[in-house]
Amino acid sequence: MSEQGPSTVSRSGAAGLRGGNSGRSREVRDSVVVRFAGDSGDGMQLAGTQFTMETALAGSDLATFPDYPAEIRAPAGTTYGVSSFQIHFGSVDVKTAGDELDVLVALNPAALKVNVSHLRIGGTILVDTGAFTARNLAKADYEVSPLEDNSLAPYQVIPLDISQLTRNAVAEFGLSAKDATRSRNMWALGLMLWMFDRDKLATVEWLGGKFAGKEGVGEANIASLNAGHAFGETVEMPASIPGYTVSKASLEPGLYRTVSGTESLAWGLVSGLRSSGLKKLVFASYPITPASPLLHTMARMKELGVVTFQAEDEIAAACAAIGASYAGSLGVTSSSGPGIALKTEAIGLAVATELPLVVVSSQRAGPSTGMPTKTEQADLFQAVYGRNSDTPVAVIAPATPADCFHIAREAVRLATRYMTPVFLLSDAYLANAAEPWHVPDVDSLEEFPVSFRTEPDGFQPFLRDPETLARPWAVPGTPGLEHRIGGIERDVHTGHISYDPENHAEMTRLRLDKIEGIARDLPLQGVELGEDGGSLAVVGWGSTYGSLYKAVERARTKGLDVSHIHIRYLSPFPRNLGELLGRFERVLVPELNAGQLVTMLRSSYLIPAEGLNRVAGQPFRIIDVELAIANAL
Amino acid sequence: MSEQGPSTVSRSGAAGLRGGNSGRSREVRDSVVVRFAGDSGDGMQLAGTQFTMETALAGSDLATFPDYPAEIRAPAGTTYGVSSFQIHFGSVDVKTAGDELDVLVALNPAALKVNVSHLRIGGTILVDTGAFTARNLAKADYEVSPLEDNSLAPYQVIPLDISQLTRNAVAEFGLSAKDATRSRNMWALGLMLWMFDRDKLATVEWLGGKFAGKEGVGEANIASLNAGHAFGETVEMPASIPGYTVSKASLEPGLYRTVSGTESLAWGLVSGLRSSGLKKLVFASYPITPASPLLHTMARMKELGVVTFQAEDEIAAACAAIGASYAGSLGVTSSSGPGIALKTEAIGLAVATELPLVVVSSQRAGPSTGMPTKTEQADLFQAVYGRNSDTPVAVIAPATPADCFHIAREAVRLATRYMTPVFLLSDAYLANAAEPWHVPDVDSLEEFPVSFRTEPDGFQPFLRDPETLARPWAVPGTPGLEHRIGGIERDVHTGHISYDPENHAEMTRLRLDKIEGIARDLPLQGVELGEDGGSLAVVGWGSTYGSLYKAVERARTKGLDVSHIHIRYLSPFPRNLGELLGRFERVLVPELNAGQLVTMLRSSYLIPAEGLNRVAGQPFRIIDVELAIANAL
Amino acid sequence: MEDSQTTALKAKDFASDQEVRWCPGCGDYAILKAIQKTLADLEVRRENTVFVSGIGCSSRFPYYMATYGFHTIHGRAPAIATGVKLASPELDVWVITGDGDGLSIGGNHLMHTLRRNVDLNIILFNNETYGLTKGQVSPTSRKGTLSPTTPRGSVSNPISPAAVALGSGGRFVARSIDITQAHLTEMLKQAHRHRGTSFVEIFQNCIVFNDAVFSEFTDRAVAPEAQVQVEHGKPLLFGADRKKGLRIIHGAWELEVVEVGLSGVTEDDVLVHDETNRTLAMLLASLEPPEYPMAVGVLYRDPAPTFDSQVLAQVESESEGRGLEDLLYGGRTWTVAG
Amino acid sequence: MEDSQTTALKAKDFASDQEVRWCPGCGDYAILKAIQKTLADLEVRRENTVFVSGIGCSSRFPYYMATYGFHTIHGRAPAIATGVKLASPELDVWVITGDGDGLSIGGNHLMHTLRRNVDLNIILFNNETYGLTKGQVSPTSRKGTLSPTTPRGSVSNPISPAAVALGSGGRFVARSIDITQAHLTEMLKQAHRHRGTSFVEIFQNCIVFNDAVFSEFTDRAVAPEAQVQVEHGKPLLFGADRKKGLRIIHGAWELEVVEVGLSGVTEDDVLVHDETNRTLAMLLASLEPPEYPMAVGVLYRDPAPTFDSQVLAQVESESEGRGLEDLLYGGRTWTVAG
Ligand SMILES: Cc1ncc(C[n+]2csc(CCOP(=O)(O)OP(=O)(O)O)c2C)c(N)n1
Ligand SMILES: Cc1ncc(C[n+]2csc(CCOP(=O)(O)OP(=O)(O)O)c2C)c(N)n1
Ligand code: SF4
Ligand code: SF4
Ligand SMILES: [Mg+2]
Ligand SMILES: [Mg+2]
Repeated sequence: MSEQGPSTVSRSGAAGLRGGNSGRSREVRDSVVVRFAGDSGDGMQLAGTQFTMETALAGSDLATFPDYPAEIRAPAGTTYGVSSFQIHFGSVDVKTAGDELDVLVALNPAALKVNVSHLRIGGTILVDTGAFTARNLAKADYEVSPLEDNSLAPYQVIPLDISQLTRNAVAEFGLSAKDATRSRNMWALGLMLWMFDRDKLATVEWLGGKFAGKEGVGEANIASLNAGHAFGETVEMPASIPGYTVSKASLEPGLYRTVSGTESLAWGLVSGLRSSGLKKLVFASYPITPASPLLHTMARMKELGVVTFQAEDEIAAACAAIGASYAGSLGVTSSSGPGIALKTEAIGLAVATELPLVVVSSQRAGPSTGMPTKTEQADLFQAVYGRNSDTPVAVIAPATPADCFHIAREAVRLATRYMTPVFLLSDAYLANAAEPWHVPDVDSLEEFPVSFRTEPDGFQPFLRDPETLARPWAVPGTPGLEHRIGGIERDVHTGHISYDPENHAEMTRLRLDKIEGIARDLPLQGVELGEDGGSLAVVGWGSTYGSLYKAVERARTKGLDVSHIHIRYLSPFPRNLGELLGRFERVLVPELNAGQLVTMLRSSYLIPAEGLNRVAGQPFRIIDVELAIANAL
Repeated sequence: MSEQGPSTVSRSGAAGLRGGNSGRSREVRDSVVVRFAGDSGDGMQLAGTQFTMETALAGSDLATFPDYPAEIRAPAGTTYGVSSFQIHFGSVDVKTAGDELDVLVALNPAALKVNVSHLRIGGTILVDTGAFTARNLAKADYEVSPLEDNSLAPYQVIPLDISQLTRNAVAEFGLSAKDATRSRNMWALGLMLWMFDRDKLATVEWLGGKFAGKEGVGEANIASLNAGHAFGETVEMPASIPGYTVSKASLEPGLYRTVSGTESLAWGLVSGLRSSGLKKLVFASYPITPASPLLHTMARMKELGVVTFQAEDEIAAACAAIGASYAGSLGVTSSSGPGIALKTEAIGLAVATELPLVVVSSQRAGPSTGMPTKTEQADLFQAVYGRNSDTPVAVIAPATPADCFHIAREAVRLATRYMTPVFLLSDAYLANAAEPWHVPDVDSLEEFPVSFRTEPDGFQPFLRDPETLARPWAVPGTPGLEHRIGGIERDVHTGHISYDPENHAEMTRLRLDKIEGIARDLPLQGVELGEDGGSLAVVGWGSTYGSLYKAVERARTKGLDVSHIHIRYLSPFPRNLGELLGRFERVLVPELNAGQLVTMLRSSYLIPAEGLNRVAGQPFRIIDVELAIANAL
Repeated sequence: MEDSQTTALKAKDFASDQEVRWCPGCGDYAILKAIQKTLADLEVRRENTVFVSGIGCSSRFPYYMATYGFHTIHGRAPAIATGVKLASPELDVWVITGDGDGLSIGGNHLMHTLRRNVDLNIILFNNETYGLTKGQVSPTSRKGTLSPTTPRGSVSNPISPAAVALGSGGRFVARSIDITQAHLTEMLKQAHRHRGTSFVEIFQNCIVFNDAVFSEFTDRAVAPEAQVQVEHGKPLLFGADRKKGLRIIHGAWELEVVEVGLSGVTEDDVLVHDETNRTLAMLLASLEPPEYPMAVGVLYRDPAPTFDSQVLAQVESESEGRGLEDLLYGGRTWTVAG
Repeated sequence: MEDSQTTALKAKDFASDQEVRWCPGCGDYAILKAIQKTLADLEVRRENTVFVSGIGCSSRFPYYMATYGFHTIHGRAPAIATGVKLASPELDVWVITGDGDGLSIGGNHLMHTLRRNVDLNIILFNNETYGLTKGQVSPTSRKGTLSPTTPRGSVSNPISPAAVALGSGGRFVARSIDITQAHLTEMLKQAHRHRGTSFVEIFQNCIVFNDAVFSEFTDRAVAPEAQVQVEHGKPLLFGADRKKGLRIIHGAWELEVVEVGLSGVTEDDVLVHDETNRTLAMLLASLEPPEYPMAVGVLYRDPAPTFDSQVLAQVESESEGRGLEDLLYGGRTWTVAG
């Protein structure tokens, strides 16, 4: 309904039967957006993840996005302590976590207060009346309870004392009232699973495992899950609240799993390592939000040839990665804006000495510390232009959580093939968002084996491969290839220090040509949706993919002549990009920054591209892009 | 002659008489380029500086450029140990140190080898045959002495045993042969002063002071200076080598001095400090070529309210400057490419907290360590785009050594008026080059007094001046204004931490508007030479001013329709720039980089500006630009 | 904004209007309380007091003070505070940092600030973890520590903040504990009184990511036996009945724990603390439970001229010197006649 | 490129084809000679030896060696070398740095590398100045030093490289002098033999910007009286006739110079060097002429497991673990039927 609006069907037996034994009717929905919201301590992320799992198993397409409070552990009951998990699932292909909520689960007043504005008119709210105590209302700055005044009139409210219902359900396990109430997230999950006709077996099984050993806790959670489900199943639900049916999405056959951008990025790096034939990946980093999860994930992949190094700062991390590449491993370093800023001098050294290096930049809202947990796309200039001197690097960006896998492999391929640093631009949204991923057959993935120089005869450290312009990778330990490299300008062949003006001019040109030459090695820029020419092209990059795609899709269903182009290769651009954009009358460039890609497109192709810029630390809402499209046409 | 070619005049009595008592004739020249070259130890910089002084006093316009060896103290006699000093002076206005040499003074074989290629055909070479020993020839990799083979045929060679002549001249002072020979730089200087009909009193006086106390040394130097001069005066000079007359330049009346870019930049900062009314300037830096001389100069200005701080690294230097500005002083930090890279995170903090900060970036050839002593203009992108997030700053660049004074004052004015970091882009050329400077009357300089906030009523740290959008400067120590600032996004008024999406959007916009708004406060972009519209605009920035001006001047004398536009304000651009450039059919942008300003002009104004890019660590030669102009028309 | 103060201020007058947002139960609350009390007791003026911090849970500190405050960037607070002092030496400048902020990314600035002896009060909250980024190991985390970045245990040797401060030439080095309010407040006062860089390490409990790492010597039950409170000129005695003491192992360069009364040990055998002896301070800083008690108090104090005072002395001594005119019009100039 | 080696190499075989470009008379030449000789004596293989340096005159060093060499960026050599070791622990990695490179901008990396105990040989050329940038003060420059940035004299207290290394937990800390070839070569060999971070401070004369700063104890004439060559297990004797010695001032934590034979002092009173005692090493590092002799030799040595070996042990211990497939296909997946 979030996208196509409701479409009730006759309460046919079939539909009725699918609704389980209750004999109650179910409305059919193409897609639904549900948000679980409560206090940081209420286990909303857990409930959300389980709902996601069951939904995936039920064959829906989906997209999820968690939202944590900025504070480590904010006081209970406060608005800034609210934690939520949003899932958008459906039979149609789902590309974003959704603009508007259809269902909001609010386990305390603060959760209601913070989230109700995102609920569509007519949407459903499940509240735990047991948590609407005077104290909690006060903490959320409610004068009167929203359940008593008329403020929730536009919505369908399901007020249930979930706390009490949970305690009843787990009475037998003799837990303290406090511990008993803990599992109310499972009660709410149970009800939601019933409401959307999802199974609960995987969750039951998982709970068993998770709390194994913890006396009674596992059972209690399972009991309250069942109770919540049963509550819907039985007639206890107000008839005004029907169950829903969201039929399977038509996903292409194969093995699937839900992945966050962080996971698929980590796996992509390791997969790239294998395809390169290199033995070891040295991942050197320094913790920073939202980049840390990647470091944590890599730290658990030691058995795949990954060595992680938590350095004393970002400079040391970048330097250690460079040292590792110099010694023949794949050096990778990862950070976010302020930390990337610190790495720029070292990256300049990698450009000068022409060593492979993957730099993962997880963008967040800035400037300076900014809003560390919020997403933004404003570090493109930093990646492309942010160094002293003419210091070109390759810059690429994944479009979706699953896409991170492929783009991470590309980063490894380009860094090793061209002996150059490669920036991979992720962001806070991609890092945390998740979606189903069609797991590839790893053996069928393209290989791009690296060959170290070993032959002493005719070896010169800067004698280049005529095709790629890459210099040979001569690794310490190789007899007969002893040589010196450094940051002072190098002779175009021997690599010895050279202050010769013409040599410097030539080296500068070669460094630029090498990076520009990568374009020959890149897929041509395609069109995601629509024709490859016409009235309007909506051109984006990075994590805005879903919103842009959906906005263009909707505009096209309204008959507008608009296409979606999404750029994954930002430096160099795909070689047909200018010509492709030239076939559109207008070019609109939505970005979560003040206008960076649009600036690059204007200078590169002299086209009057216009920006649609939103810098609020949040993803685009589909509707905003949709409106901009309408205005542009 | 370097610019207009020779123009011999009849040996009229008058001219003859001006030539002093020798009765020899003198040829008239509009302008001449002389280079003193020798070993690092030979005192060429000293001879050059004195020649410059006498030339200035004689009323010529001039431009000088020293060239030191990269190594600290290279072994004597080697080609990479050669030190030289070039001066271009004339009656016409002189804007560069000159493309070609008219006269080369070579005190050893290495100096000849390195420099002869810069001499114009027919030019004059003064060599000290006494230094052309087998050993020195070998050190310079000469098989046979260039004085014996025919290799110097295209030039007029004056072979003199200056070493011996010097020893003779100073015999009376009883110095060791070694010490005696030391003053041959003064002998050569004496001869040059005679050759160009310069006085030598100032030098005599200065030598007296310099070596005061040093028994005999001062006298010896004066004696050899006189000897060299007398040598020309008397008939001992081969008649084929006439003296020259370079008549006065028509400089506007006033007090003059020769200044290097480093000096006038330092004085401009201090003058700006005074005009701002601030008490103290805290100059925090870390040594790096070619930025160190500015730090050294500032360290000698304590009595003018300057506190210098040599920090442990560039990050600490930038941070100390920010801390000083926070506390109500003018914070200035200075470095070069790699060091500026390290400062970028801190500069982001200054943008976020909106504190005044002047960042002097002395550009050098890169990437990475590059060629530290060589000049380049490739750090424009770094200044404009080189930070994470949307983090706008003001960027300005002086065009000539003397211009540094004015631009440094502008940096102070803009930083304090708009509460923002201001980048001042200098380079290795500007730092070392010198030219005559019409010293202004410091009291007549525009004042731009700063006013600190003191009134507690209605004080909000981020409540802005409606005109400039600057926030108030509320300095610790002020009662009632206690407040907190930081790098986390701030509420648009109170400055308290705010994660509100719309607040972030508004603050981002305000930060951009504030910087863009500076354009209203800038002079309109003028045209240096030529009409304000037509076939071709040659658009430059920074230290290329002289070469571009001269190239356009020459092209125009050839009747070509070309104008020279030189941009001092690079971010924001002057508000009429786009419209001005729009009036030209073609725009050529010569830069000592791979194309940075040209990229900014293309994206800003969508004009097909073309680059003329030379990245060789050297200034443009006028002729190169001249040819590019010819090709463009 | 707080209004300019008229009468003497109470601790609460140093609290800003901002809601304190550390995790419930975090040791930072106690430190905040202690510092607010200290400032009140010292009767300092809010407008002359500045708190400069880096990034971390600990570095959120300035937002909660009603003084001037600057929450800067990770690890750089000492450098920024140095700039503040060069601009306004009369200000009372406190630096708040953490074990990650001050010793990992910021270690070099800390070292050089101490070596220069800039007149700052540097308070390092040591919780042996990166709290704000959710519990990775820090330079003070012990070997074997399990964390998101060290799932199989940290292999690096930790450094001791106090030892680093001493090694960098720090001239006031003290230690205290978040929960010992009286002692902590006293240490803060002494730090404030000292001219030059005063360095105070505070053992702070991160209840969420590193709960009870210090319980070995902070738990009320064991504290008397597991802590030795050092005081200049007083014997290094500890224990509930103050019968335990530290004695020099003669000839060697080590300390041993002795029981006064046992095997002929008298109080005179117990070493007397000399806060001006850096070698002793180093040894005390290196003592660790269970073998030794943890040393708290002023380990070292030996004032010397401050960096800021010396720098500004050079400036003032010249201030009657040349003016801008002398500079521009003086030296080698010439005049072009009109 | 040099050809792979077959027979034993001589010192000259470790010299690259590049012309050495330090100032004539620079102490760096002697150090270059000593290192080339050391490598020859140790019979190491060129291809397994890597020199990593930062920026400075000293850091030009790698260009003059016929081994692998990486001239990196200012202050970061230890971090880059750490990466080299994590990639190839079998390589023999030397870090060449200066007092500015290693202690000013690079101080933090040096400290953390030492604390981690990465298996590197770090050689710091201490000339108490920034040579390459023309003579500004460095962190080791003494108070009062006149330089382009301190025209009225430096006001900062210097730090001692050896002391910093010890304070950072370094487990091999030695000292030598550019002109004492035999001693220097010996120290380099010992450093090479030690597993973990070996730190060697070399007093190096910058003839151009800081000539003779060390003459007080390096001049041939005074050397015997002004230097004490420490050796484990040997008494700390010095002086031309080895009649001077260092003795503990009992009870205190200090050393005094005594004359053996005078006023009843016997050799037994002279302290015997114990290179495993960090406190003693600290004291020795802090001795300075004229009052005391300058201590050279191995001040401290106490090996421990290296960072690289421990990190890689964790990796290997898991290497028989899951493959990429297990990761991708394992866990919570589902299948969409065709
Ligand atoms: C340049 C930079 N790198 C990394 C970070 C992320 N970061 C913020 S706080 C922190 C560590 C804080 O640890 P500590 O100083 O001990 O403070 P605590 O939270 O433990 O009080 C890190 C790594 C950052 N904000 N900026
Ligand atoms: C980031 C950066 N900052 C500053 C410099 C300039 N710089 C080069 S070497 C050096 C100091 C070298 O001193 P030291 O390490 O003692 O070496 P020395 O020349 O004395 O042997 C400095 C400041 C640089 N190259 N890079
Ligand atoms: S994470 Fe730890 S240090 Fe940070 S606020 Fe919470 S308890 Fe305190
Ligand atoms: S400047 Fe000093 S350190 Fe550098 S090469 Fe010359 S003498 Fe050696
Ligand atoms: Mg901490
Ligand atoms: Mg040095």
